Amino acid sequence: MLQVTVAGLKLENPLMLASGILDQNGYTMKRILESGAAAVVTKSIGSEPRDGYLPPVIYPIEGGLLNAVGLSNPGIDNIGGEIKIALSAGKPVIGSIFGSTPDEFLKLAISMEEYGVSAVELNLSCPHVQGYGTEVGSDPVLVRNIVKNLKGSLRIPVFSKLSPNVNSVLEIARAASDSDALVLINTVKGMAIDIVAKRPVLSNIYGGLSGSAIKSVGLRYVYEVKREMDIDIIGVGGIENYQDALEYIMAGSKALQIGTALGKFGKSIFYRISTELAEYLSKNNIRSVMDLVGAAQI
Amino acid sequence: MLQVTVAGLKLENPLMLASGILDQNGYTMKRILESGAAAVVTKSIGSEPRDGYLPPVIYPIEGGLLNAVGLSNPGIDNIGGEIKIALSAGKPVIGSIFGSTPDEFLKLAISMEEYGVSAVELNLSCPHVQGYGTEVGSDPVLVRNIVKNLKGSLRIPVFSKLSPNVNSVLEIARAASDSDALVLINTVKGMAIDIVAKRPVLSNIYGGLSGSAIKSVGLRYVYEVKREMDIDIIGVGGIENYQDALEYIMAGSKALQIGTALGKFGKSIFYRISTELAEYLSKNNIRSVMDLVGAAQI
Amino acid sequence: MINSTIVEKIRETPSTITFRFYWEEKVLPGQFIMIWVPGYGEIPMSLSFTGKKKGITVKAYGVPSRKLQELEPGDRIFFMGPYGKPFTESHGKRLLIGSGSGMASLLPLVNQDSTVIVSARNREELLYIGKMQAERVVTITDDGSSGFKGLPHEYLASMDLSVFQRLYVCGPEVMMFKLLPLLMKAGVKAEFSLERSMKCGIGICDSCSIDGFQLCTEGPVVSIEKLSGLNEFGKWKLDHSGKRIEV
Amino acid sequence: MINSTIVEKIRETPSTITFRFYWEEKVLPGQFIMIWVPGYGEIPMSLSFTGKKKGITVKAYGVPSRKLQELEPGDRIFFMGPYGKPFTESHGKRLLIGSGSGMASLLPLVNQDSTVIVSARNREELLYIGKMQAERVVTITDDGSSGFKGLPHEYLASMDLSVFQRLYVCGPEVMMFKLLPLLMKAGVKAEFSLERSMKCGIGICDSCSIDGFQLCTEGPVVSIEKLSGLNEFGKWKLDHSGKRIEV
Ligand SMILES: Cc1cc2nc3c(=O)[nH]c(=O)nc-3n(C[C@H](O)[C@H](O)[C@H](O)COP(=O)(O)OP(=O)(O)OC[C@H]3O[C@@H](n4cnc5c(N)ncnc54)[C@H](O)[C@@H]3O)c2cc1C
Ligand SMILES: Cc1cc2nc3c(=O)[nH]c(=O)nc-3n(C[C@H](O)[C@H](O)[C@H](O)COP(=O)(O)OP(=O)(O)OC[C@H]3O[C@@H](n4cnc5c(N)ncnc54)[C@H](O)[C@@H]3O)c2cc1C
Ligand SMILES: Cc1cc2nc3c(=O)[nH]c(=O)nc-3n(C[C@H](O)[C@H](O)[C@H](O)COP(=O)(O)O)c2cc1C
Ligand SMILES: Cc1cc2nc3c(=O)[nH]c(=O)nc-3n(C[C@H](O)[C@H](O)[C@H](O)COP(=O)(O)O)c2cc1C
Ligand code: FES
Ligand code: FES
Repeated sequence: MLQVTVAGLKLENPLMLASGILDQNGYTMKRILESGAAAVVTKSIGSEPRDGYLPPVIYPIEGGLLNAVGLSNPGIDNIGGEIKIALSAGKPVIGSIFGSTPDEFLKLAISMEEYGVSAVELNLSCPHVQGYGTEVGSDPVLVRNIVKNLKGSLRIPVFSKLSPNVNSVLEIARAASDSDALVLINTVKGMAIDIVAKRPVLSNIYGGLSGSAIKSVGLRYVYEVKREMDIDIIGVGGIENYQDALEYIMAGSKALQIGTALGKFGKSIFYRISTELAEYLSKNNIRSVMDLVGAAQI
Repeated sequence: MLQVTVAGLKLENPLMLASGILDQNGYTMKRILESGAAAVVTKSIGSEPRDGYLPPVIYPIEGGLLNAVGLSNPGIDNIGGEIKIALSAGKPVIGSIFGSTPDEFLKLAISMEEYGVSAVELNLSCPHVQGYGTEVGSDPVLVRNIVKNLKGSLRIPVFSKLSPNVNSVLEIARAASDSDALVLINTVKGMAIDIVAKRPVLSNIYGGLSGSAIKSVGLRYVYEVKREMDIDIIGVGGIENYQDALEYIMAGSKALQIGTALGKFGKSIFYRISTELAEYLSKNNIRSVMDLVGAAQI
Repeated sequence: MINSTIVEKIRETPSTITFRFYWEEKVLPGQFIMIWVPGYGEIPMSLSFTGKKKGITVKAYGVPSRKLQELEPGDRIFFMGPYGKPFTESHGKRLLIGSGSGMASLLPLVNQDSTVIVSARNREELLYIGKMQAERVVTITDDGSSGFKGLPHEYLASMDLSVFQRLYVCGPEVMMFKLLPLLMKAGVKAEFSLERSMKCGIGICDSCSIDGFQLCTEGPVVSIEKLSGLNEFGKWKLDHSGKRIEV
Repeated sequence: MINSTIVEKIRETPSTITFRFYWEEKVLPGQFIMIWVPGYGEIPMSLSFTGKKKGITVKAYGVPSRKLQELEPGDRIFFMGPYGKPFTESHGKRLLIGSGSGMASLLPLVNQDSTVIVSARNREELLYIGKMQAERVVTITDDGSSGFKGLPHEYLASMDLSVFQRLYVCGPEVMMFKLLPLLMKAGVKAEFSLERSMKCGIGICDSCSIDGFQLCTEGPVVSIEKLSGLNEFGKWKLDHSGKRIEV
């Protein structure tokens, strides 16, 4: 009833862990899979180890979080062990990667494939690191080349994760249309100032806004892209309960990712939402959650 | 202590009413001025009367509102009477206008000047009406021409209100740099779905997100533009209390606009925030609120 | 949106239908909800029943109200609310004056101490007649097909209003505008429920404003003292575009 | 951010300083705050005083802790919290074992029924000695400059632990790792306060995780039963980049 197939990938329920939240340590990913997530996406991994920015890198504000972690990651050569630990839970692990060029993305993706991930997710959307993320993901030609290059060389599916911080998400979505799925959305660029210290709180000044504050923005992108394109969509942004999940599904998402809500509700959120979704389906005599995908498209 | 001068305009305090909230009826604007707002901005006015979209046009969600009013307005020929009523409060009224071409903006602005407004605010940013707003405001060449054209022909100052729904706000801000002030930001495009009705709630499907959910986004634009440009900025987006006001001021705003918070707190919000700001200034021995403008720039 | 299932549909008059549905929320007489008719609009409606089993009484005007009337028991209605300030409760004898669908907001105030004046275009459009547990029910019709022929202010001119602790009035603005001088002169305590177009219900859109007051948050119930000070009452309102037009 | 004014600055040892400040919040022993040192970082600190007049005891390591130490009375400190699960309260005799700055989180547990083992590199670095209202205070130094020369687990080998209702341990991970088998064997009730790098305090960033548990929300206090089941304890942690390194 809760099973979905997205980008050819079978998931026991539509809920995955979003990249960057509780997913650098293999044991944590394993525990999240054991807590009911159908899959986890690793923290975005680059070619070299990066310490990221000086804390504060995460700051809670009304309705969500601001983060500028700065793509801290151990580098592709050091992540295999964590993925192995995570895979021991017996569920799909998705490898998130970030790079600057089609070649760099390809190298990272190939390593991920070797580590045994079920799909790669291209981070074309991190809003706060120069040379990566949105800077790459707002250039349609580059995006097209990155995706094409990968699709020719990988056996596993490719997800492209897009940024809301661009003029036209549709343009970028079209450029990434060779992907097996689009992941919508990454964080919205924002900032916070401490009025007593009289300075920005995040050491990077700007960060990405996540959490319920961006739910309506994420929904809008899912809906808009679904309306125009025939491609699998994974919705992400501010999902906290089964109602939010249903909104994203009815907008056009086949699967969902959850990040910030883990801070507020803990890891049991996966179990809670999938139980509630199952109850909703039985109560409404709906055979499969797949039947609701895009139901709100008018 | 609370007096500010923005774009050459003297205001008794930094707080104005934002365009589109409680500002189509002259008596309402008058009452808001009497409740402590230093100025009001009219609803955005176009060349012809427009009914706007079918309701629902405003929908409260967590952390804010979604709206797609659809630029309903009585047309420039019918707004003079309302402005006259508002002006009887003895405080500045700012005329917001929207058009498609430099000439249309100019005609509207000249009428506004004749009606006695203290400044015109160009709506280059409404996210949900085709042919206007963001569609105009994301074209740097058009923006430059609109502003140039006005600056040559008006005696009153020109504010340009920009959209966060563009690739690079800085590019548009630079295009609008002949303005006397920039107003940052308009609403962020979003949507909501009713999962029981299985359809978008707003009749226009998409709407603009306002309220506390977008505060961090507005702050970021104010900060970013202030950092790069030497121009007066009026901050708007999610201001609900004096702390929010200080964040915007320290980011670089000389004046502020308040919209959505009127629904939650009523018209007394102007009086409350200006009283609290005054208390803050005395307590911290700060002579003028102007001394704090941009204080958080590092 | 809040939603509930319609459990009962009652035809009141040729143009008016009452829907009943369960909703736990505490609502007071005079408050209203904004009903969403998906695909056709959103319209304000008073609660004509304010117990746990709530009710609205809908008159057919334009498209949204007509579409609303098409709903059947088992269908869902969608709404937000409750909104607005209620009528002030009072003890002792009360006089209710309701014209047309205006009776809907007064129905929850009807009790055994009430005298109710129900007015309508004609006999068939009189609302709730014979269903009210009131001390006295008076009917007024434009065409004289039932009761007094004329308008409420004409009928009231001959009444002794001093026996009533409080008067409650709801109906077309012209009707209330004509009534106001008479009630002012009589020096009675009275409250009026006003109507303006409403697009938000939460004091944001300005479409319901009268003299700078938002009827959705500061009304729709307005005291006689306040009403008598309003410049726009009975004279001006804004149309959907915001253009000033005569009431 | 929460902020408060430093009202007192006390040099405890050559490397360690206590700051006192008022903060109304109810905080329990073992809980911590994230201190923002504007421009220099953000670091977790246990509350060494948990009454209304709170306190932290800061040891100088890298840049943020050094910059923090430069603050003076009258300056503001910025922080968030409190975070984490506290130590379990207990009645009767308790044994506290604190090494280095680890004593900071144990200080609020000290009472007249406590035996306190304070260990440090040398005599000068022993924390709070002579200030504690404890039944007994034992000192241990690496160099023997005060008390027992050696490490806590060596000293404890000769102690009768059965007299204590509960043990509380905080110090470097290697110290606690060496202590664990001995305490397991003794079969005592014990709690350990663990340390990992922390970037959020709210269970989001994964930098503080050990075996899938987030120390910021599910710790930092961990029971002996739980600790003995952890694969990573005493062996592995992730560096700032997330790279797995030996503890
Ligand atoms: C507080 C209050 C309580 C009321 N209680 C009742 C009651 O109990 N029973 C009853 O029968 N009536 C009641 N009414 C009146 C009722 O709301 C109107 O009769 C109803 O809105 C008319 O519906 P309609 O089908 O004619 O819709 P229309 O008049 O066509 O429009 C309905 C709404 O849609 C909007 N709208 C329509 N077209 C446009 C457009 N092109 N652009 C922008 N906006 C548009 C308007 O804002 C209007 O409010 C009440 C009104 C108020 C203010
Ligand atoms: C729960 C808990 C309680 C503690 N209580 C106390 C106490 O009471 N007293 C005490 O003295 N110590 C305490 N500590 C230890 C204390 O937090 C560390 O000693 C302190 O963080 C070290 O500070 P530092 O100056 O060496 O900073 P660093 O080690 O240089 O860094 C401090 C923090 O900044 C981050 N960081 C630094 N550089 C980078 C970079 N390049 N990229 C990404 N991140 C970076 C790290 O996440 C680290 O947490 C406690 C630790 C924990 C976990
Ligand atoms: C602390 C933090 C770190 C993140 N790191 C990454 C990342 O490395 N790669 C990525 O693609 N997205 C990253 N994101 C974005 C999330 O995956 C997700 O798109 C976003 O937070 C919206 O979902 P949410 O509201 O459920 O958190 C991060 C988000 C947060 C809060
Ligand atoms: C109901 C509504 C209508 C609006 N109409 C306009 C408008 O006509 N012109 C305009 O420039 N901005 C309009 N806005 C945007 C506001 O002026 C403001 O930029 C935005 O709401 C953010 O501020 P806030 O969070 O304080 O509401 C509207 C906002 C709302 C909520
Ligand atoms: S209905 Fe919008 S202000 Fe009253
Ligand atoms: S400090 Fe971030 S998860 Fe614990």
